[in-house]
Amino acid sequence: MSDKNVNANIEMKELSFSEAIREAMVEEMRRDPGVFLMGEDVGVFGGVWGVSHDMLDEFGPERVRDTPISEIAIVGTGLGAAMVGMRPIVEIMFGDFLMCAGDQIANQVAKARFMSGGKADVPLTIRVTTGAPGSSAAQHSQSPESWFMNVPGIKIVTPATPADAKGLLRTAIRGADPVLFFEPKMLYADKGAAPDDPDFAVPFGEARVAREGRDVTVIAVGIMVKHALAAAAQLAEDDISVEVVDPRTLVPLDKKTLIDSVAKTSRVVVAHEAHLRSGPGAEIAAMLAEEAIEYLDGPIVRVGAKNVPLPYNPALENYVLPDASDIVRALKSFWGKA
Amino acid sequence: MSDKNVNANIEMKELSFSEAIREAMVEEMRRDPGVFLMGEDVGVFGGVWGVSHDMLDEFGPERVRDTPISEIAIVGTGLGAAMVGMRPIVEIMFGDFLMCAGDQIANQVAKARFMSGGKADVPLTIRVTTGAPGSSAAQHSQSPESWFMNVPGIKIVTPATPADAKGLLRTAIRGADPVLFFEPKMLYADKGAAPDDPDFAVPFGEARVAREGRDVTVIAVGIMVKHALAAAAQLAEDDISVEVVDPRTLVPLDKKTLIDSVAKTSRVVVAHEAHLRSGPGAEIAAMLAEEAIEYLDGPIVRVGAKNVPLPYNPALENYVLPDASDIVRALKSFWGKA
Amino acid sequence: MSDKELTSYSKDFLAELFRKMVLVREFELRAIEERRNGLIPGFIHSCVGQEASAVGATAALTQEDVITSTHRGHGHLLGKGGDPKYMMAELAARSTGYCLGRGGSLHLADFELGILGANGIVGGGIPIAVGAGLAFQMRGEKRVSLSFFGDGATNEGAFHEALNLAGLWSLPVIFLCENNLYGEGTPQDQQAPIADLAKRAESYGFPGEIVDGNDVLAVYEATKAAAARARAGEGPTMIEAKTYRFRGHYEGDPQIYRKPGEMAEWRKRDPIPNFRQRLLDAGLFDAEALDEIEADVQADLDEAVAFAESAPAPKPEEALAGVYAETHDGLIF
Amino acid sequence: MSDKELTSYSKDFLAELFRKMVLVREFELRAIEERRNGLIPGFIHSCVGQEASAVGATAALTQEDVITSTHRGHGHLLGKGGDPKYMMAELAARSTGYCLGRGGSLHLADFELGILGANGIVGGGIPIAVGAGLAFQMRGEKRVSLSFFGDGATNEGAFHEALNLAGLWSLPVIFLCENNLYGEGTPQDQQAPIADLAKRAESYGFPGEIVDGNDVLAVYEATKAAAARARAGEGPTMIEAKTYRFRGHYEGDPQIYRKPGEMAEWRKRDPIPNFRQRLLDAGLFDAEALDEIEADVQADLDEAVAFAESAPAPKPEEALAGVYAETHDGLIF
Ligand SMILES: Cc1ncc(C[n+]2csc(CCOP(=O)(O)OP(=O)(O)O)c2C)c(N)n1
Ligand SMILES: Cc1ncc(C[n+]2csc(CCOP(=O)(O)OP(=O)(O)O)c2C)c(N)n1
Ligand SMILES: [Mg+2]
Ligand SMILES: [Mg+2]
Repeated sequence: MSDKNVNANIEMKELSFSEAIREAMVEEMRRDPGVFLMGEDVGVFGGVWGVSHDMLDEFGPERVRDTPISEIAIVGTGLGAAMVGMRPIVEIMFGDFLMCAGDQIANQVAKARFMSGGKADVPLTIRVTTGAPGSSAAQHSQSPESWFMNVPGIKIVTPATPADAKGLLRTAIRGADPVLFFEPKMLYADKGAAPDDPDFAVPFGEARVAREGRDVTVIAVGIMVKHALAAAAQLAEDDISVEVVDPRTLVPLDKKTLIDSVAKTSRVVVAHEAHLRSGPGAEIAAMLAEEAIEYLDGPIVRVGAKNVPLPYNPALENYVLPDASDIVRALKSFWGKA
Repeated sequence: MSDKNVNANIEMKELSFSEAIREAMVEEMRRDPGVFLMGEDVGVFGGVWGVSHDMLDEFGPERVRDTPISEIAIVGTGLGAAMVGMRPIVEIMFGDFLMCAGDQIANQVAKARFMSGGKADVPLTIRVTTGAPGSSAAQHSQSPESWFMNVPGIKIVTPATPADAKGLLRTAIRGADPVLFFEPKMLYADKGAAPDDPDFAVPFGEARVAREGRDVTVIAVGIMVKHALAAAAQLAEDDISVEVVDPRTLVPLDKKTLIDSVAKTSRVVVAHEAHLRSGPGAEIAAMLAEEAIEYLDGPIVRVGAKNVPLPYNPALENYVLPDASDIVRALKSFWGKA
Repeated sequence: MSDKELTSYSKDFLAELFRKMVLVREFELRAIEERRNGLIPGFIHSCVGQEASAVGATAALTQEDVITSTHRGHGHLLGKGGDPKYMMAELAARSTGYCLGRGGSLHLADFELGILGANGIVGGGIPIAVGAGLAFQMRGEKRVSLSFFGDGATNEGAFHEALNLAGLWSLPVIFLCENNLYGEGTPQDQQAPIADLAKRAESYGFPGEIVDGNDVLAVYEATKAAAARARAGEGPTMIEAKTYRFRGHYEGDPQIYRKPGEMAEWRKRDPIPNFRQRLLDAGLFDAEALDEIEADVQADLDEAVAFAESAPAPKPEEALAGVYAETHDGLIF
Repeated sequence: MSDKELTSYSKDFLAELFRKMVLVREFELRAIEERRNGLIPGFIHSCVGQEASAVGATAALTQEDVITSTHRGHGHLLGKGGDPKYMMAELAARSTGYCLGRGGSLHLADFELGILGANGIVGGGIPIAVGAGLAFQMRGEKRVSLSFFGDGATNEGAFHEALNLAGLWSLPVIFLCENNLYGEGTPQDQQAPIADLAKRAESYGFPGEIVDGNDVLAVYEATKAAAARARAGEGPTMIEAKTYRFRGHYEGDPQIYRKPGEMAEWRKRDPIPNFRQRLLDAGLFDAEALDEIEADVQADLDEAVAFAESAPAPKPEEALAGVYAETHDGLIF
């Protein structure tokens, strides 16, 4: 399934994660006048992470809108505009600030379609940065991918590569459902190849096997895909063959690809940067414990941030955050080598 | 562990879940001038569910404060008052509205102690009603127990009986940590016995075995304890012995009692009224899949609301919500009788 | 308002205002009755007493304009052209209702009529209305977005952020605050330190105006002027309609919180008999004509109730439909 | 303010204002330097240029009074008596810092000094300050709570709800808005449709006052009057201090958003040299005396940096401490 969307005839182009997101936005804005970007400092400043740099020049202040510091209004007006036919992309600068707009997301955006008997289209994309950029402490470092997973009605997307960032963002923008789109800050500079096709899109609900393996599966979310691949390379030296699966979207979740992998390897580690308790891995592990337990040859091991607010001190922060070595340790635990 | 806190010499008193909560508040307010209650319509109206009826008469408008419709301010001022030595109890009328104050809860209340190097005491109790009262639709029926479980720093309490409601609320009020205290609306009228002791308190982190059993464990949260007991009674007729465990607090979670029960029965169902995806059961199931998988003789089955906003129509609502029959079905599935 | 002014309106228009106010009042009373009869399963927050603001404001809008409404929204919907049949069917939780029985009173919506939804969250609809106004401005459409909300809602963060943004961007939005002096059981003067909430508009750089919320023409005129400003690109207006609700916050509310004498005073200002009297006094209608309108409304409501009663109940499994546009082969549920 | 007025203050007081402003400025510059040197791992939002509002406002408070601060909070903390040693150690992420190295610049707090915390969430501290004020009122204490925040924060829902509650309950709270004309890279006039944010206080039934935020005595006097009102039970005050930040939003900010000429204009109004000149002009101090104060500050900062440098780094496992008062035998982690 991993390469299903990459046609061999399509030319590839090298670009960074950040450029991939920008390109998806720019291409869709060129194509559809209903698409626009709105958020704090997305215009003149080009986004605090530079993702929307120079978009103001091309599209002007009508379509690249700097907003006041008003997260409720940012999300709520995005919803209203979407309901009358626009396709807004709104940006929440740090995932940590999502809860400022929590009610609009959970009670309005996610439920508008259902409450209206399926009638409201809500083509709203909420772009959110996620993850710890280092010594940014407890309110600028969180990975809130699971915060709205309990709320039916909103799709949750967690790209891990430039190609997926571009292809998934396009699907989000063109879709008719609201999407929370999580961009790991620490991946922005990472480069990769993506199809150079203005219609390239990655469908929701199709996990990607990022590396095939035999002995153990790592289901990794967002930036942890990178760490999982590093861990897999390390275990290859011990002749342990690790399969790395990237769900790409948490809602909808491609259970089949996850279960198939576990059925093959019979061992699984679930990894994300979010805190362990009730992080995205809780749902993934619970799903596997319900639907794939017969394939399992050992515990479902989770790797994630310890259940402590993110500390400012780098040593403490490293201790709290997961990385490749934590995945290595979790993987080796299956062979008693932890 | 179930009766650990109920001393045989202490007289018991019959009271409703709602009265139990009221009594805990009243007794603590008599005892400690720092305790006060604040929320929308808690005073003159006595709370929309009547829980704080007549408290205004006893304590006056200084200590039973009707607030504007301002959830951010309700929680945020509760925090500020707690930081300078008060012990506020604040009420959020419906759990659905928690996200209106989402940032104060997740970024301020939960993190104040840690961010200050452990120095801030935050003796703040946030009382929240939870659960579907029937045909109240998508914004007045949710069970948001898991919405803040991913956020370290706040304790999450889910009483299921009048005695626990009283004893856990006392612990919350007297404690130095912030607490989200979930009160199932549909339990308010239920009666039960509680120790008639002004210091009766139920510690956090001690699950209660609500019914002992041999063959299968139901871990049930909040109102589902009642349904689980009904299901257990039903299965007893088929000679299946069901153990019902009530975690009482989701944070901290008494893993040991849960694991011990599963070790004994080797089968487990996790039940809550919250939506299934990333509900409290996701964390409980994931914990068991990590720490108790070797005891398990079958999948970890979750019972909860389907992943659909709560519908207004009663038939649809019943279809979405879990009840005793869903637990029965889940339990029987272990013996192929579902 | 003098009778001379009354004659400056067309008879049809005045009759329509009267009919709609009667429709709103009688719809509410019928819904309350049908709730008692068991046809309606959920709570009802009736707007009895507040018909003039609902009808007056919506009368100033076109079908292309949009509104967001509240938990007390039946009047707003009927004003905007909502069909009592589909509304009653929705209250009765039928699949012929506006929301296929999934939303109920709190979530009534009809996008074709520009009704973006009632709302169960106090203040929740205000930013949504601003977003619609933003879309209209961006697309160069001369449409207006109007948000209804109560006095209590003006203390929510959503109110503040939404009005600020609308003022900043000069959006074509009307903020219509129905100040009925209470939010549930708490009087307005215990919710905010100012009584004239229209004043809050000054914080957002646009005008705020107070009108007699029980005078349908006063509300109509104020809204018409605000809509004209909005269409002319002059930005938002806040209108505070001073009014009163005659029934409980919800049906069943013991209403222990009312100030003595207050209800009797406001009863004298009941928008419907007063407007009826004005129409009679001005000699524009005779009593029979108005009686006939009232009878027509009753007939419409009989039809609405019959429509609701006869509608099939939705099948339980239908609950899974309509959460998303695409359900991805059931991966989501 | 005339020199005659200047002489109505005690020399010690004026010297202290001068010393604190210099301390704030030099602390910021030193912190920036130490960040470049690698001692400080995290971001710094310096308040260079805004020393007068921080120092003037806190000078009007007692130690029993409390403040909430912001991401740009070093000046507020130093004003309220924060010790540069513990602050520098915190910025350096050491266990001798105010927050044991866990909070950093964004979360600096000292409850003994009444500093309830800086804040990483714009507007997040405002309701907290109101809560402290509520406690003081309930306990009959004559203490005041002051919340610092920026112009950008006045567009957050938290601002609105907090001010409304404080006004409603006449709480002893001072809302001190440092309007530095920008929120990150977005000018204030693109964030709100009004320039004088103090006006917003009218929505909440209490006075809002504008002061020259670069005049330490003007800010002091306004805050003193507001504190007196608060202590007298007369409720809150909002003070808008018009000021300007001389450096980037954070260190490293390219500052492409500045309007031409603006910086040069504001440089002329630099609060520190201007106040120094006034002290000299009034003949109250000679240059040597002021130089000496400046040298003392440098010595304090040398000590602070040395203290930070020499402090032990916390052990990684310490991250697990201090999340809760009770950890329930590790059940929580
Ligand atoms: C965010 C939120 N908080 C609280 C409530 C509960 N609630 C429903 S209606 C209401 C009163 C609303 O008062 P107002 O805005 O004046 O409208 P009115 O009911 O008077 O029409 C309250 C508190 C809610 N639905 N949403
Ligand atoms: C809720 C929230 N939204 C956005 C941010 C990002 N942010 C940090 S500082 C800032 C600008 C704040 O402007 P202002 O209140 O004027 O304070 P100043 O930086 O000018 O001192 C922004 C947008 C944040 N920290 N919190
Ligand atoms: Mg009202
Ligand atoms: Mg600013």
